[in-house]
Amino acid sequence: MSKIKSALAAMPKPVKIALWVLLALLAYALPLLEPPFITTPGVDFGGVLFVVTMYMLVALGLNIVVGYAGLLDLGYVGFYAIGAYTVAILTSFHANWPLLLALPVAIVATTISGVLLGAPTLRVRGDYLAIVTLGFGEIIRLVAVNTEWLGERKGISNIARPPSIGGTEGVFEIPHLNWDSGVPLLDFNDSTKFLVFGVLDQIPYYWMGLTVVIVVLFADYLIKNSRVGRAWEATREDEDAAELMGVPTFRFKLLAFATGAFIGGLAGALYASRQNFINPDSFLLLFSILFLAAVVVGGQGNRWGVLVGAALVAYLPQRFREFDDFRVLVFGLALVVLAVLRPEGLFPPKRTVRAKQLEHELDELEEGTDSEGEEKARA
Amino acid sequence: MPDAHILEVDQLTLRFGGLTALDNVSFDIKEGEILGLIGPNGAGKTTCFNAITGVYKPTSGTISFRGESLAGKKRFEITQSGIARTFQNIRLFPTMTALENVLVGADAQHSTGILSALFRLPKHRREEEAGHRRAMELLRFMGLHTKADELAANLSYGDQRRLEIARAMATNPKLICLDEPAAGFNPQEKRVLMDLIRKVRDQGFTVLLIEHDMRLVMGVTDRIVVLEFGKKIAEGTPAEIRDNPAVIAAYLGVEEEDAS
Amino acid sequence: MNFEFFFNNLPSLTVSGLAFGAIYALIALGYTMVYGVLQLINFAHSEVFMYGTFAMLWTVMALGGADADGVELVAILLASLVAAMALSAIVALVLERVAYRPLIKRNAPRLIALISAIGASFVLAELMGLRDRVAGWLGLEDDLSDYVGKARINNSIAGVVEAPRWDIGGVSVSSIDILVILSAVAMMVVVDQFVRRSKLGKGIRATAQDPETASMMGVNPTRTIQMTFLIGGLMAGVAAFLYMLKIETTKFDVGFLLGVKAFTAAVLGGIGNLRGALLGGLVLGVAEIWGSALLGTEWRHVVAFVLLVVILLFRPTGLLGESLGKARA
Amino acid sequence: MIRSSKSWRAVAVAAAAGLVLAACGTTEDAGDEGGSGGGGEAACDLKLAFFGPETGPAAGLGKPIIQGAELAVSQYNEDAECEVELVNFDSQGSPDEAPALATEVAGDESIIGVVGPAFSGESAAAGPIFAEAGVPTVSPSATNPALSENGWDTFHRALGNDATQGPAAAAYIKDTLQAESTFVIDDASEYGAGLAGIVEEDLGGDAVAGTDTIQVGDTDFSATVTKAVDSGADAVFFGGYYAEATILIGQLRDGGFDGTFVVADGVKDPAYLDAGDAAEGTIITCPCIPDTDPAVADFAAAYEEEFGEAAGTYAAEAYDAATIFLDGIGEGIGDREAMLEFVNGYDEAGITKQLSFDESGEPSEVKVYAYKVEGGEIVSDGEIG
Repeated sequence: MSKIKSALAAMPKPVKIALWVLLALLAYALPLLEPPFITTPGVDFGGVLFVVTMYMLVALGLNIVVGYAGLLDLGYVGFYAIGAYTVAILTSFHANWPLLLALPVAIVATTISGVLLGAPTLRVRGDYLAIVTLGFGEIIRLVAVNTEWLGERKGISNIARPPSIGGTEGVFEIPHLNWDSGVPLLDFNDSTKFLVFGVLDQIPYYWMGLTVVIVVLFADYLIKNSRVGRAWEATREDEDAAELMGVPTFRFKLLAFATGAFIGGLAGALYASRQNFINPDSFLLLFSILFLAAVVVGGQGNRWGVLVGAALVAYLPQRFREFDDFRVLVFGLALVVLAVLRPEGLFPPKRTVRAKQLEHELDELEEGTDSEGEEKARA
Repeated sequence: MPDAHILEVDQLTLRFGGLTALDNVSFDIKEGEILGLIGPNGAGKTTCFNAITGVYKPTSGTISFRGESLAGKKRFEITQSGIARTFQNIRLFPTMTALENVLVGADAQHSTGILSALFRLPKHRREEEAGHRRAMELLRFMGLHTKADELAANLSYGDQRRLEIARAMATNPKLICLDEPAAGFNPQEKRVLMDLIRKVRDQGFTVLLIEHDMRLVMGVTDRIVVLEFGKKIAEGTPAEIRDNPAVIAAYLGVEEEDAS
Repeated sequence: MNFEFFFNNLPSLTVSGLAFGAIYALIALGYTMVYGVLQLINFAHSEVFMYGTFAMLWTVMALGGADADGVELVAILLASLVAAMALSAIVALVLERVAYRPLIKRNAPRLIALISAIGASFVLAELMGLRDRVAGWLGLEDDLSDYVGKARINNSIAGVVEAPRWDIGGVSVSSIDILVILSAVAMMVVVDQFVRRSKLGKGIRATAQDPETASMMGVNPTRTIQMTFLIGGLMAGVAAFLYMLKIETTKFDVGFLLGVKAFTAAVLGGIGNLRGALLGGLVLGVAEIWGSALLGTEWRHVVAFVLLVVILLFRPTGLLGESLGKARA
Repeated sequence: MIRSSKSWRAVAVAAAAGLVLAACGTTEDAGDEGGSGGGGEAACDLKLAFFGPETGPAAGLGKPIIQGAELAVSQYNEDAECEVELVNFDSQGSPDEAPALATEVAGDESIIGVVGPAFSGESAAAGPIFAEAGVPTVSPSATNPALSENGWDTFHRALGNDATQGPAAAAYIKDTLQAESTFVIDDASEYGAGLAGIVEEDLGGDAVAGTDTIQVGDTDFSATVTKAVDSGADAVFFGGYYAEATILIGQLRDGGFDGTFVVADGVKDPAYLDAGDAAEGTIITCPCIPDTDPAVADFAAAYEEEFGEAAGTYAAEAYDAATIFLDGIGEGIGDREAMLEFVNGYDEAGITKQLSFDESGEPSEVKVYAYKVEGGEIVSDGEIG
């Protein structure tokens, strides 16, 4: 594994870029390829992949809050809900805006709500913050359940979809692959119209989701490798020391909260648009927990790790629908086993890996000298 | 060397519940000097540090830095205005590299926000470049440049101590407060540290030093303030302090026992 | 807001609130003790409670509680209390052994322990919700059909206990509510005294304060942690018993909401603080009922969470705010 | 996904990158993911889908619905040449899961009818997809009146919506019970809140002693009980499901309420009888024919034999919904378009009601009956006129 990594690192830059592009293309083509074993029997693969991208987006956002800044947020679904509801209200329930106009409003509204929630509560420390955010998430949902203006339990239908490019026929059609006979066949009966955000084909939504994920991923990289990212990490490691080194920790925690809210709101808004319908049942406390599981399982603090975590949490229960009743049980079991076997998450941040390795080496060295010393003493 | 006072502590009193940790302590630091703050355990040295750096709020009395009162200022604002410190028990950011630790310090004087980082605006690049240059300079100064990419947690004890000083210096302070920087050092290392502190001063920093080891304090400081039970009992040059009977009674005897 | 109704019925509303709050408090005890010792949110504690409710239910069913009355019924109920405490305690201990100890030993990050707890909570709840299938594998579904049949819906012992309403100073209150309040407070006092005075309790407090020193002073940390889970489990069993007396109905997922509320109560009182758990539970219970009466029951949970946020803003470590270790003897 | 009539086959050679594809030849068979053959053949290999909660928090409500549909299918298969398969699409009752599942249903041409979606939320999320793909649906349990107003020609439901049942319940309270004042409670679910809202409106201001809203999943209703008792109402109407009703009536009786408890079809479940003595006298309104009718009695007996338990809420409606599709398949219908036409023109006696639909997909004739809990059983109390 580490050999592959160092081999990768040694490659010239153009080759690396080419590899990344190839990887991205593969990701885009995934629902067209419909590879056996990976595709999801019993549920639409494109639809599942779209949900996977939403989980990825949410996990990236929550990773900033939990992984980078070290703030335990158990109510992240609240931001997701605010984004979704803002779009729903503006494009369907109380106004008739196009999605592209409502989207920025939704994101701004969510970010503001992040600041409004964070400003008073971020002074509360550690696990108290967890329960306060949990309460916040529940309050958002219960207010939606009980407020006529927000559609109550009935929810809001006819939320605007993204505008299709190239009318209803799209720019061009792309056939899917068919693996029924064991070899991949191009299936012209089954094709996707490029960038038509229709009702029946989920794949364009997946492409939209994936694109947003890639953009956010890149933004995440830029922010993390800057004064802001360092300030978050320092705050997480030792808040008092950071403050005494001139880091306005409160301001940066608030910034982490707002950035997380921004991404959560974005995800919620896109989700509502694809879903076409939302009601409070989409924003249960359970989802906050699943989001957190995605971040921690993947390895909090490592953006690739949390992407994998999100993919697993969103994908596995859909892939293994045949487990039926036992899905939740198996999922729970998987969490426990994973926690016990890999306490740092599947993909801990490189730093942690390096630290552990060095620690291990040092331990060995110490043991070595110890035994030498003992031998000398015996001699 | 101009004789201007960089820091003035005036009748500082700090009480926790019924306990008086600092009682009416006054002293000042002149620009460019090395001032030692000594006293037996529990005399209130670190408390005094914490009051200066904004960790504790004084019960009464004032602290002013370069003519401005520090009252009501937040801790990071105090740091940004030019007072930096190290910690008695090392408090680095363990999961960050040595370089990054110093960069956090350098960031104190920077203002890159999320937008300039996101769009890689000129400000980000300028500050990042300046920060890196300064950080590497300081690491070299401390002899840590070969370990720039090591995690702080993996550095040796002595390197961690030095890294803390580098991190404090990176905030570009006028006054740098060292809290027992020689704790746990052997005599050889202490001598190297003594030179280092002098070099720090020669670079134009004013140094406030808490130290247990008398030889180190006597050897490096220009002036010394002695605390006992939260009260100032003496102030003067090392030579004066050495001969001060009150200090000998209260402190030196104990210290010699300690040192044995 | 219906103030007239509120003030006319204030005493009986308050008693109802205290009764449910007392149940919160007993569950909160488990959260608060584990948190005090391990700084871990024992997310699966709600399931410990849920298993207790089923132990109570099954015992009453097995011993024919529906047809019993008088002394016989009291005996059956006592047996069901013991069963609830026993099963809850066993589940709590198993939980500690399987989901936490391996992590504590490896000094894993606290968040991963939370994930393990969440996973364990799913497993425990789903096992109960799938007990018909589990019994099916074992070939026992016919023999046990009364017990495993309604795996995913409510299970009820309604009508077993006919509790009279008492008239206390012109206020009509449920005798069960009074019983619940008194027993919960009594149990809390017992636990409080145990932790304060007994050797094991002192070990718990020492570990909460400073695990390393405590272990150097001869306190066995593993045993102490086990004790903490055991006490939390026993109290969850008592809570389960009282809950079943009052509500008479349980379900595999009954723990979730109650668990969230009990944890809220623990934080409200000051997590890690035993008396805080009691106070937090009672305050939360009363606030919920008062809020329901004034604003409508649909705002019950909102009132609870808003109260939590407001209290934490003014008292960032909860109402009593001390930790288990610092609790004054 | 779009399926056109032209069929092409191409062998794709995956190059190292897995992206280069080379095509050749055509095929006679349009491939399907399931591999079970395409649509348009004889009425064999046809499937019906159940769309609703099989697992998750709403699984308790889903189970009788699934079993009702299963019973209809297995009875049909007993003497059918070509067996029909009932495929479960487990939405967990959540609108989140609905779009991807509905798209999968839409993509499988062999599915020519859907029993469901079970709840209104998932119906709203899945409805546009079914409408676009032309998959006829008959919901056994979604009661939100707005669902039939979306212009989805595929939408039908085999039960009266809240707007038909609500007035009947109100009429019963006013005329039969002659209650002077009624306290109205709902569970904030679409079904419960919708129903309670209509009952409240129909009873009129003075006759409503007060209202309160609980939440699904709650177990302590003391504030609600205190309000209801304090209001002096002689009847309580509860819009919601049996799970909460069972606990609520117990607490109402304990709290000293001695008037009549009136509920609707969401409570017509054997599990409600768990409430024991407290449930006695409860009035349940339901747009479903009582089992004094021989067909209904047969169904009840067959259900009990098959599953070892009495038919629960909406089991009979699910049976009816499946029966409509099975009758169509029996007549040789093999594609969705014909099935949709068949369902729209259907007019037969079902076990819950005369099954026929108006243009919007609502049942054209809904009679609401009253049931009463008596001696630990739910017995018919006649039609509500």
